Amino acid sequence: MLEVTLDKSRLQELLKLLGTDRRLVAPVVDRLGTVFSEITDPSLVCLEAVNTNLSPKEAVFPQWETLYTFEGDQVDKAELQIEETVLFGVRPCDARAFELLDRVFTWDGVNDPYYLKRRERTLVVALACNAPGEACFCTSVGGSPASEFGADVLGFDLEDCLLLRALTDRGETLLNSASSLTTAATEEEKKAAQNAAAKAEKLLTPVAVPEDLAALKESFDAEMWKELGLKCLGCGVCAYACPTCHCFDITDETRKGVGRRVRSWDTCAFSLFTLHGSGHNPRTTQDARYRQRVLHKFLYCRENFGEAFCVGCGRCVASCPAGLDLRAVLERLASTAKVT
Amino acid sequence: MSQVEETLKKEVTKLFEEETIDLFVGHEAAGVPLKTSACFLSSADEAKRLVWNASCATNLAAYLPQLFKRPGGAKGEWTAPKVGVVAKGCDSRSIVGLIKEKQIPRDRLFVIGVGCEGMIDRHKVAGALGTVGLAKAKIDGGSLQVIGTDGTQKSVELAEVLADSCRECQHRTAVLFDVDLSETSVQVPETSRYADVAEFESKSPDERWEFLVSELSRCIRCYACREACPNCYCQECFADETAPKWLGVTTDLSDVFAFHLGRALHQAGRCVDCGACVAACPQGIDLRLLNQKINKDVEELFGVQSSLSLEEAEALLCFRMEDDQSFMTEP
Amino acid sequence: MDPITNPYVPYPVRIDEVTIENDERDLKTFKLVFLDPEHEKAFAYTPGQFAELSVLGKGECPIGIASSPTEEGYLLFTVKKTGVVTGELHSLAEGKVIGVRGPLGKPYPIDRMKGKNVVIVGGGFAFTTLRALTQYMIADGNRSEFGEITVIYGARSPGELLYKEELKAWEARDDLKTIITVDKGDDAWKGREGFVPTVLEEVAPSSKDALMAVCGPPIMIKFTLPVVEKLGFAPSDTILSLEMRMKCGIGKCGRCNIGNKYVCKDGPVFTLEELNVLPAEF
Amino acid sequence: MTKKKDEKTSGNGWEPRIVAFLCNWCSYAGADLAGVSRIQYPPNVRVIRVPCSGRINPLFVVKALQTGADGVLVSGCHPGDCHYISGNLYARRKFALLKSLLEYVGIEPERVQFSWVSAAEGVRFAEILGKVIEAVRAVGPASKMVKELEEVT
Repeated sequence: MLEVTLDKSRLQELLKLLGTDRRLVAPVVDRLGTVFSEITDPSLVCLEAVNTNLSPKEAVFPQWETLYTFEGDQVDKAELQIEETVLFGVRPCDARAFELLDRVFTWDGVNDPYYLKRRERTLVVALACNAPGEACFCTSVGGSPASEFGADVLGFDLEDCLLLRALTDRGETLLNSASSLTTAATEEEKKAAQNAAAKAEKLLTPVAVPEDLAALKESFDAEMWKELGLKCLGCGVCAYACPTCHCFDITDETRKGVGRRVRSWDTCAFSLFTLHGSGHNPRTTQDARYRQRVLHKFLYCRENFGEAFCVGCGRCVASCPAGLDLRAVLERLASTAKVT
Repeated sequence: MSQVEETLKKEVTKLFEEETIDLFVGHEAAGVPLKTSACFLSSADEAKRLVWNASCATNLAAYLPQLFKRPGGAKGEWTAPKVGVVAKGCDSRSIVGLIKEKQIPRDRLFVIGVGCEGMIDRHKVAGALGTVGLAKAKIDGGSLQVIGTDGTQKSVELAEVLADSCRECQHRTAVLFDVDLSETSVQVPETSRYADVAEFESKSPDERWEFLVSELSRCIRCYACREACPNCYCQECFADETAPKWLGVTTDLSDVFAFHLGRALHQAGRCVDCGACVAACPQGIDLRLLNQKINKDVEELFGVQSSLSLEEAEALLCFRMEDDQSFMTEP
Repeated sequence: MDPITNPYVPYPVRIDEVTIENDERDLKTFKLVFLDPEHEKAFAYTPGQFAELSVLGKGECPIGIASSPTEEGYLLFTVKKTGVVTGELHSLAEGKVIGVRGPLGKPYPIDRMKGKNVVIVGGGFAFTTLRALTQYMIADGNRSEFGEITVIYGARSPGELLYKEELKAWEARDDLKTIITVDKGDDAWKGREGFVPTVLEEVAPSSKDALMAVCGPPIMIKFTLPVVEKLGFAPSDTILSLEMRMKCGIGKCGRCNIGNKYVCKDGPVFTLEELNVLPAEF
Repeated sequence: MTKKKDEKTSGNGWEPRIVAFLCNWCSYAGADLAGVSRIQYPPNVRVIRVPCSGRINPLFVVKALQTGADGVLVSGCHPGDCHYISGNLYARRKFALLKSLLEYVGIEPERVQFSWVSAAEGVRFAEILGKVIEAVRAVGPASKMVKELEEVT
């Protein structure tokens, strides 16, 4: 496992190098905090960003993309063009989300060419957290401030320098290509990285996540959904900010026989999501729709993929306009589950 | 405001005990600082959950129509509940609008009016904190003490982080109520309620366009603005219609403009500038620039503000023979 | 974009024949022919599966395949006019090219049916994939693989029955028991009258060594299932096909998710046993 | 969505495309009269007949701009002459707000115009339309609000 140290004074050079022949995407300061943005000026990259306003899933699963264009009844013959990208400064929770998304987009051997091509062309340089964000609970859902899942390189911010650890072959190649800027990490630095991660972990407030899947299944008929459904406004903020939500819509856009078929983010919270052409809707009320989002993540995904589709980034908590708090919902589910 | 909170709790307790209401809609604390959540109380002993402070920005009127809809599975006779609600000036105006548009029944509603000195815009607090999250917050007189997730402490002027709608608000007490808890001390600011719009109007057309492009290119089409808005109760929004299909569902800028222009136009003569759309927007888009512009035009051209009374007709539901038509093209 | 490697790209097919199925003229059967023999080869399907019919510029809609793979050289889809895409399909004439994406989903458990008696109960326009199944079982060379086959099919009125000519041919066969019923007949109707569940109870096919496949409108299903139970068919031997809003058809987009199942990839064919443990969200 | 202007303006081939929403009872009849009276008016207009100017949904105008109209003309009966008594008077309020809002967001005011034309005013119709076309010609092809789709190869 290649571990190197980069003096922070050389960060700009590293970013420039990473961005050569590739699109560089990293957090920058925004009026609401921080956001992932395509970088043209490396000096704007912000290492302190904990939870960016939206997750970086856009890099592999954009808000919308053209599946193909067409003219009349002919589909465009062109091959999919995806730019090589390096995502820098991704927090471990968000990187872990990529690993979860991989499972959906390759599920049952059916590969999603759009997602996979983006994923294949995206290098992920993660940055371990030294302090938690506003509503973080990664350790309660199987993650940690220094989780290695889903990233090619994991960095540790050690005040004056960055320790960079290669996690994949691609990551190692990347670090080797920057070897003129780095030195081999010392034992002391490795230890400091470990300590920083351990310290960050202690700062997190644990959330009780329901473990008993059978009990969780029972909760389908729980009264609490009614109250939560009343509060839920039915917008898409939680799903769109979520690094693991991946539901989408496919629509056609056309003019004079020329057009495109696009896919775009969608969410089970929208009242029309499951509406049939006949007018029948299996989820007519908001409580059913809110429950679907929670149970899909914490029950159905666990049954299908062995893991909850939540990385504990807390974005849904921080950005919900209705003040719904997933952590509190989980705690309530966990306590009901214990009772039953 | 804690005095008001106490009075509110007592009042709600009384309403339940006297069986004036079956359900009360108020604000309760949410999981993160400076955020509250709508709560739905059904008994007097739940009144203790209620809070009243500068983070009760939610326009509760948005939650009311659903409460008066016959539930899907209800059999036989069904009577709408008697619902109590706490209302700031803006909430009460939205309630007036919803009553006029027959979305909620006045006779099943008990409105507790409260005075409001403005609500905190969490986006502004987030901006003031910069790269760190908000761990704790405390209002201390005219200032807000915040502690970041990395431990940094900051003090910001409360006025600096108030929502733009609140800065320019001139209806700080309820316009419709059954009980009014507002204090006489509630001050109306001296600024014009259209100062922000007037400033924007003074820019060149290209500057305005470029600014709106930069704002609206932040839109992710999550529809939080729509869902948080009391006026957006359409069963099927024009943005979701497929026949005709008005616009695409992506963040293509043309479609984003069409959506927000369409939404603003649907609010014409109805928007009460409560700021719910701005507060709900996860991207902090200044949607008020569009809505408040229409409010300004409505007042200037037709001499009315939206939903101030049950009696006055809404601006687009009436006309005068002598309405302005100077904008029309003549040969 | 190659439809063989990209699951979102439809195979181009030509509409060879359009048949108006019912008096209300809102049900049409489209006979589709692949433009490229490679595509036809790649589209290997089994009765019960569905496909996304694609009209570029309008969108896609999931429709059960009404033909059986034993009918070579074409695909059949019976489409009800309900929305934007189906409305457009109904306006298309023979010769037009549309797209087909699939085959999608799990088929009827043909292997389990082999050597068994099979009871098919269908109602209204939901008969499409049951037609495919029946056609498959009675095809030359296949018939001997199955035991007794009973088909009970009903519609609101004689004019609403699908595949009218074919039903007559089935009734004439002696290796197939075909019972056709309508809720209410007209002057010309000489056949049976009565609701499907009632007729099923009268016919009372034995559940011994038998599987039952049921497909119909929700109200029919509701009243049929108790009869099915009374006849002694175990939930694991009762097979249904679900309808659900879908987009991708390949288990990604999340729209047809019910419990831990995705109707598009785990269904649309389920046993009653499987459905019984799913949340009632369909 | 900002279209490259030179594409459409280069060469002298560009002609403004105008969508005109005309009410059935007055303005459409006025346009018809202009036609049968052989009053010349430019061919750049695509007329969409609506029952009344009150039928105009502001989204019609937005949609026209999205789909590539360089200009939009909406025309109805003069106040007091509406076949439905007051449809145009309700509409007038909507039009005032729509016109103001589009201008406010930065769209050239020349692009969206409103007028009253009666069934007897063929000449007036031709004059107004000519004026609209010239105004749109002066500001050039529409770029803001136009939705662009990819080229198909």
